[in-house]
Amino acid sequence: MMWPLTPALPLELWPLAATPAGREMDALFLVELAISVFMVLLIFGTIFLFAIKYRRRSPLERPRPIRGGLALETTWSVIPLLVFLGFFFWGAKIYFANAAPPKDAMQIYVIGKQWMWYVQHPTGQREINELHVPAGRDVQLIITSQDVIHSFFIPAFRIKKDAVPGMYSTEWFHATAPGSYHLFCAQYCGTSHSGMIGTVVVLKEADYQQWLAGGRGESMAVAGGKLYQKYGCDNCHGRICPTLARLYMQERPLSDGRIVRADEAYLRESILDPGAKVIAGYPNVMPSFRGVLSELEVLQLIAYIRSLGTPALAGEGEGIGAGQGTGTAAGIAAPDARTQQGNQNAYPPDSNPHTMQGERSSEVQKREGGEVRDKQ
Amino acid sequence: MGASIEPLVERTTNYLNAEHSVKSWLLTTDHKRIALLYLVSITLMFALGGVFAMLIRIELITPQGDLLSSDSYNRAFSMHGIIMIFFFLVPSIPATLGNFLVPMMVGARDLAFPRINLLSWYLYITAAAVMLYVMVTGGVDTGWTFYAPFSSLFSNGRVTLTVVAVFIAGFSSILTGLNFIVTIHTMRAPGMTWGRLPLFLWAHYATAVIMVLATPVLAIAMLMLGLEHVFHIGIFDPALGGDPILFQHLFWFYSHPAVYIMILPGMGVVSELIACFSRKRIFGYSFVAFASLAIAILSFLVWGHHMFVSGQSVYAGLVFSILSFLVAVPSAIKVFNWTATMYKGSISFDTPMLYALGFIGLFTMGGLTGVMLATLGVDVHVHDTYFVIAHFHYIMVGGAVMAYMGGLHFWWPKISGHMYPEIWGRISATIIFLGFNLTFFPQFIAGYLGMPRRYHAYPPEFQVYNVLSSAGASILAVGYLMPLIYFFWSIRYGLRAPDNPWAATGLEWKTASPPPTENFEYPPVVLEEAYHYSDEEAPIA
Amino acid sequence: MPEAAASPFHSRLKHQYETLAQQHHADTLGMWLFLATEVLFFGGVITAYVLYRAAYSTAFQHASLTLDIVSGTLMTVVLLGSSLTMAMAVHAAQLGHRRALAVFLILTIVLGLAFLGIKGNEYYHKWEDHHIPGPGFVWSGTDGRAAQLFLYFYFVLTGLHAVHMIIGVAIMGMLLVQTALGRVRNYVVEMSGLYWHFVDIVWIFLFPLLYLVDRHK
Amino acid sequence: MPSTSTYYKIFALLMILALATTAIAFVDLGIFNPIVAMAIAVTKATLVVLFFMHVRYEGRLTFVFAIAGFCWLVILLLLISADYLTRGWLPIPAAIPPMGF
Repeated sequence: MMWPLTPALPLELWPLAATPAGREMDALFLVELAISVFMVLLIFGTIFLFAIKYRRRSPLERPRPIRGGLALETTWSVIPLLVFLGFFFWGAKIYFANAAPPKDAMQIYVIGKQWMWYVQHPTGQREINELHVPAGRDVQLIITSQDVIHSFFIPAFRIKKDAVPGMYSTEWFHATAPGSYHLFCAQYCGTSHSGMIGTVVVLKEADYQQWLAGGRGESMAVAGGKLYQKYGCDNCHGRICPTLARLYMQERPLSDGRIVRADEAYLRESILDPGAKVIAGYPNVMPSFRGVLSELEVLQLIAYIRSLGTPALAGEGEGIGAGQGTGTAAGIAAPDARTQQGNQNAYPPDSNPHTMQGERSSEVQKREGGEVRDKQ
Repeated sequence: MGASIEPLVERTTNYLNAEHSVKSWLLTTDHKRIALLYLVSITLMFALGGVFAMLIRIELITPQGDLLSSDSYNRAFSMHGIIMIFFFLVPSIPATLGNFLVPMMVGARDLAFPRINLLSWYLYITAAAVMLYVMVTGGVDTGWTFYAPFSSLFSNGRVTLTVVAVFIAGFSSILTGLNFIVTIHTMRAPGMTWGRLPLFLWAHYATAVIMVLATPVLAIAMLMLGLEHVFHIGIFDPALGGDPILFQHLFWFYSHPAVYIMILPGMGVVSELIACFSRKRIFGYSFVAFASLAIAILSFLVWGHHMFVSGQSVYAGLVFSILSFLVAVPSAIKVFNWTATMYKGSISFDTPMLYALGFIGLFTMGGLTGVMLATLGVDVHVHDTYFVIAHFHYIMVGGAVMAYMGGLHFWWPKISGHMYPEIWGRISATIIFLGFNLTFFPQFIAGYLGMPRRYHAYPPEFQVYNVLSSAGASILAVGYLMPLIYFFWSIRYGLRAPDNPWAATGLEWKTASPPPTENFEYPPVVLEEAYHYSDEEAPIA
Repeated sequence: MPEAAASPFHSRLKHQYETLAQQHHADTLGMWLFLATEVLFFGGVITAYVLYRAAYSTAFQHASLTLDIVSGTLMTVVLLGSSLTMAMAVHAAQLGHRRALAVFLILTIVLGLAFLGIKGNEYYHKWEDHHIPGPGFVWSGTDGRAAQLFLYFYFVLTGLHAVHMIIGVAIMGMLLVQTALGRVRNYVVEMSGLYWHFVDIVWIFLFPLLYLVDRHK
Repeated sequence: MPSTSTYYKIFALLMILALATTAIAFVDLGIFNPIVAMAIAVTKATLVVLFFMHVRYEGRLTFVFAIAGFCWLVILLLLISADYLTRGWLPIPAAIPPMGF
């Protein structure tokens, strides 16, 4: 295995931080480190001092007992507690900034599979164990797994998120320094866990455009459209089944009276487990595609449905966020979570500009064909 | 004249020489003999876990995976973790020193349920036998954390039997804890009020609470994991609508408190050692005692800090993070009080005290790095890296094992009736302290640089730290072998131990070394508080 | 304990205790602690069940309807009855009424076996309906996946409970033999009683959790 | 020590509650159906614990031991719900929790 990495210092003590968020995390860590070193020196120093000063000089010594005092005990309980609270708030701030990607971040899909990382750009590029991203832009990774739990870890960006089967988790970064960085799987995933590594390449905008122009596959939406044809979905959808046009993010009543919003979660569930939530007035006739479609193909189908548009803006709030407390939790949670929740603007009608670009170059098919699935 | 000295040597029958048959050992209900049975069995398991640790360290000297295949390496670290956690650390201090000392310290003839105590050892042995069978028939490659769906549906190791072994070991632990709680509640000698209990007992009481209330959740999680592995139906498989993260919740509901099962008894031991070798009452006795209980209770509320990047809700992350900071406070209180106990004391540096001082230092470092790990933003980076490995080895090895070794030296005269060679004790304690730091400190740096845990091969820039670590591990191994040798040596050649070689307080020192079968010739009565090293009145600070 | 002294089955003082009261206190506390671990043992599965029921509420309701509420209620009644006979058995042991003790133990065993019989019948019907989770699982409704989860919980929870019942019946059998031989100790009856009542309490929770999911719909 | 008539009274009460819980399950109380069912179950369990299991006649310590398991179960339930209940709160584009409500 090649390790195409950084200038090999003989003894590296501090890892490079290639993102502003990473540098802020470093700052917090350094503050904690400084306080910890101070505490360790204090404790070691005191023990050392006492050990020498009060060493036993005669076997008959019987020192006077000293009782603890409430004031002293309170002092050394409360001061650490306050320091810890400081750590907590600072750490929580970084954590929440880390958890919520900016709305306009470019979205890249990452699928973990024993034992490789499969990366799909919305514009069609596919990579294995490599991730090319532009410097100076917000990039959101949408991460899932085809088999066991993996963890997508880029030390230089100070980010890590588990890839959990059946779940789309997310992490994001804003890389500023072009270069190559390690990519690790951090969650133990079986035999070649330590081989599930790769490289994140941060390119200058111009280089990135050049890279984009290189090996481009068909866009996710186009690939999804092909799957839609291949599996004959249009035999039913639009006829006896609900039409998919402008379905994404629509609110629809279910046969049991509940209302469901056709977000990614619902679309995914309806592809893999169609009977679970059937829209009112339609028969439950769709077969399950679990085991038929790979995780990648599910993503492509969702991208296709997203490319068919969203309903007209209807900014009505709804209930999910309504019960949310505005105490400490929401206070730290970046910009008013509740408004966003009810606000369809989080998903502007054509939320994915890359989709359209990609359709122009559907001829590239040579890297096509679900590498992810083949190895099953 | 020579004839009159003779009876002094074998002056009474004690628990060791009361009976000699194999049956008298294997069917004994004497808590002291059961403690020795445990001592022998956990030492064997410790050696076994140590062998796996050496395999890991030798493999990691070079960045390439050259010594072991990746499957063998995965089995090596899984077996290391499972054996060290479930078969060494969890029973270590409670089942040996705790078993030996809890009844003596409360002034009782035995634990409340002697036969259940023996059953607990047999369960342990059964579990260990199953684990050994797993080892010789191919091992298991799940890691000690058994995360679903890898363990349940993808692993090709002997998951089922391992799960059975952990399940049985869990019940052994439950029975030990149950025995301690009931004994401390009901069997205290006249005058032994709660305010006079040695801190060793407070710590064991807190430990027992965790053992009794957390372990069953591990048992049921293991059971459901086993069902999923055997029948391929279960509740952690996302393809069946399950949530793999639920397994992590149930697992850590036990396994985080379990960390305190390992460290709390160590804190109890250190409280005894610091008091004895400073000849001082523990500073802030009641704060240290209640800190143990606070830790036991808070330890149940923090498990989610193992799951900050797992996909758990970020709001749950907030809750678990702040609670994790809270549990650090009682630990800090203990460290400060131990240090303050030495103030104006009469400090001697016998081997147990060296271990106790090492404990305070290493536990402080482990605890402070634990605070960093509880910090949400920082944990995202260092989670599942060698930083975490270093952190918990500072707590488990630097803390729990140091305390265990210290306690073993301190009570060895009482247990065996012989003194260990003091000079060798000090040498080995120093070697262990140095070897430990050389082994694990470099791992903090490697971890922050980003080296993930459980890696069979790694990028070459981490090699420096791994070589240092492996070098340290070999020193550590020498340090651990020395006590093993001189303890055996002392049984035959060591000086006869007096009843109270350290001039310590505590009921266990008021009886013979080794003690008679029912501990005391006359039922003891307690008239003074713990650590009554001086008759002078203590001024109120 | 005054009643201990009054009974012909009073306990012997074991060597580690000073008094019978101390011994009785220790036994009681030990048994209750054991039951506390049992609460968390069942609690782990029940927690998982509650989470899945909230996530798949409709499917769990549909699947719950396939359980036979008549046999469920009957089992509840039978088990509560056995708790009464068990309490009476403990009472008889404390008073030293050997014949009454034997009668109540037999009644408890009979009711326990009746419970297990009804349970077995239920399992048999599940098997006939292909409602056993696994490859042979057949579901006519829409959400087979979640229904299978419900039935998984049904079998794990009631299965664990049934294992506890079988152990309980075995303990009662042993007590009966000891009673017949005149060697029974009343504290053993008491402790076994605590265990039996606990198993009853588990069922008190399992019944509404499994059988009564939105029955009205 | 309770008398036998106490046992019979408690048993009668348990029977009434057992039949009541089945009957109430068929009445639509909306969100209160599970709450009422659990409340009745807790009542029944309490009766068994206090009378059949003699906790009412034992010391306070037995009482503490008897409820300890339930308290810890509540801890487990509460803190696990802290995860599941809040999984959808933070709006993250395209994120899907595996299970949340």
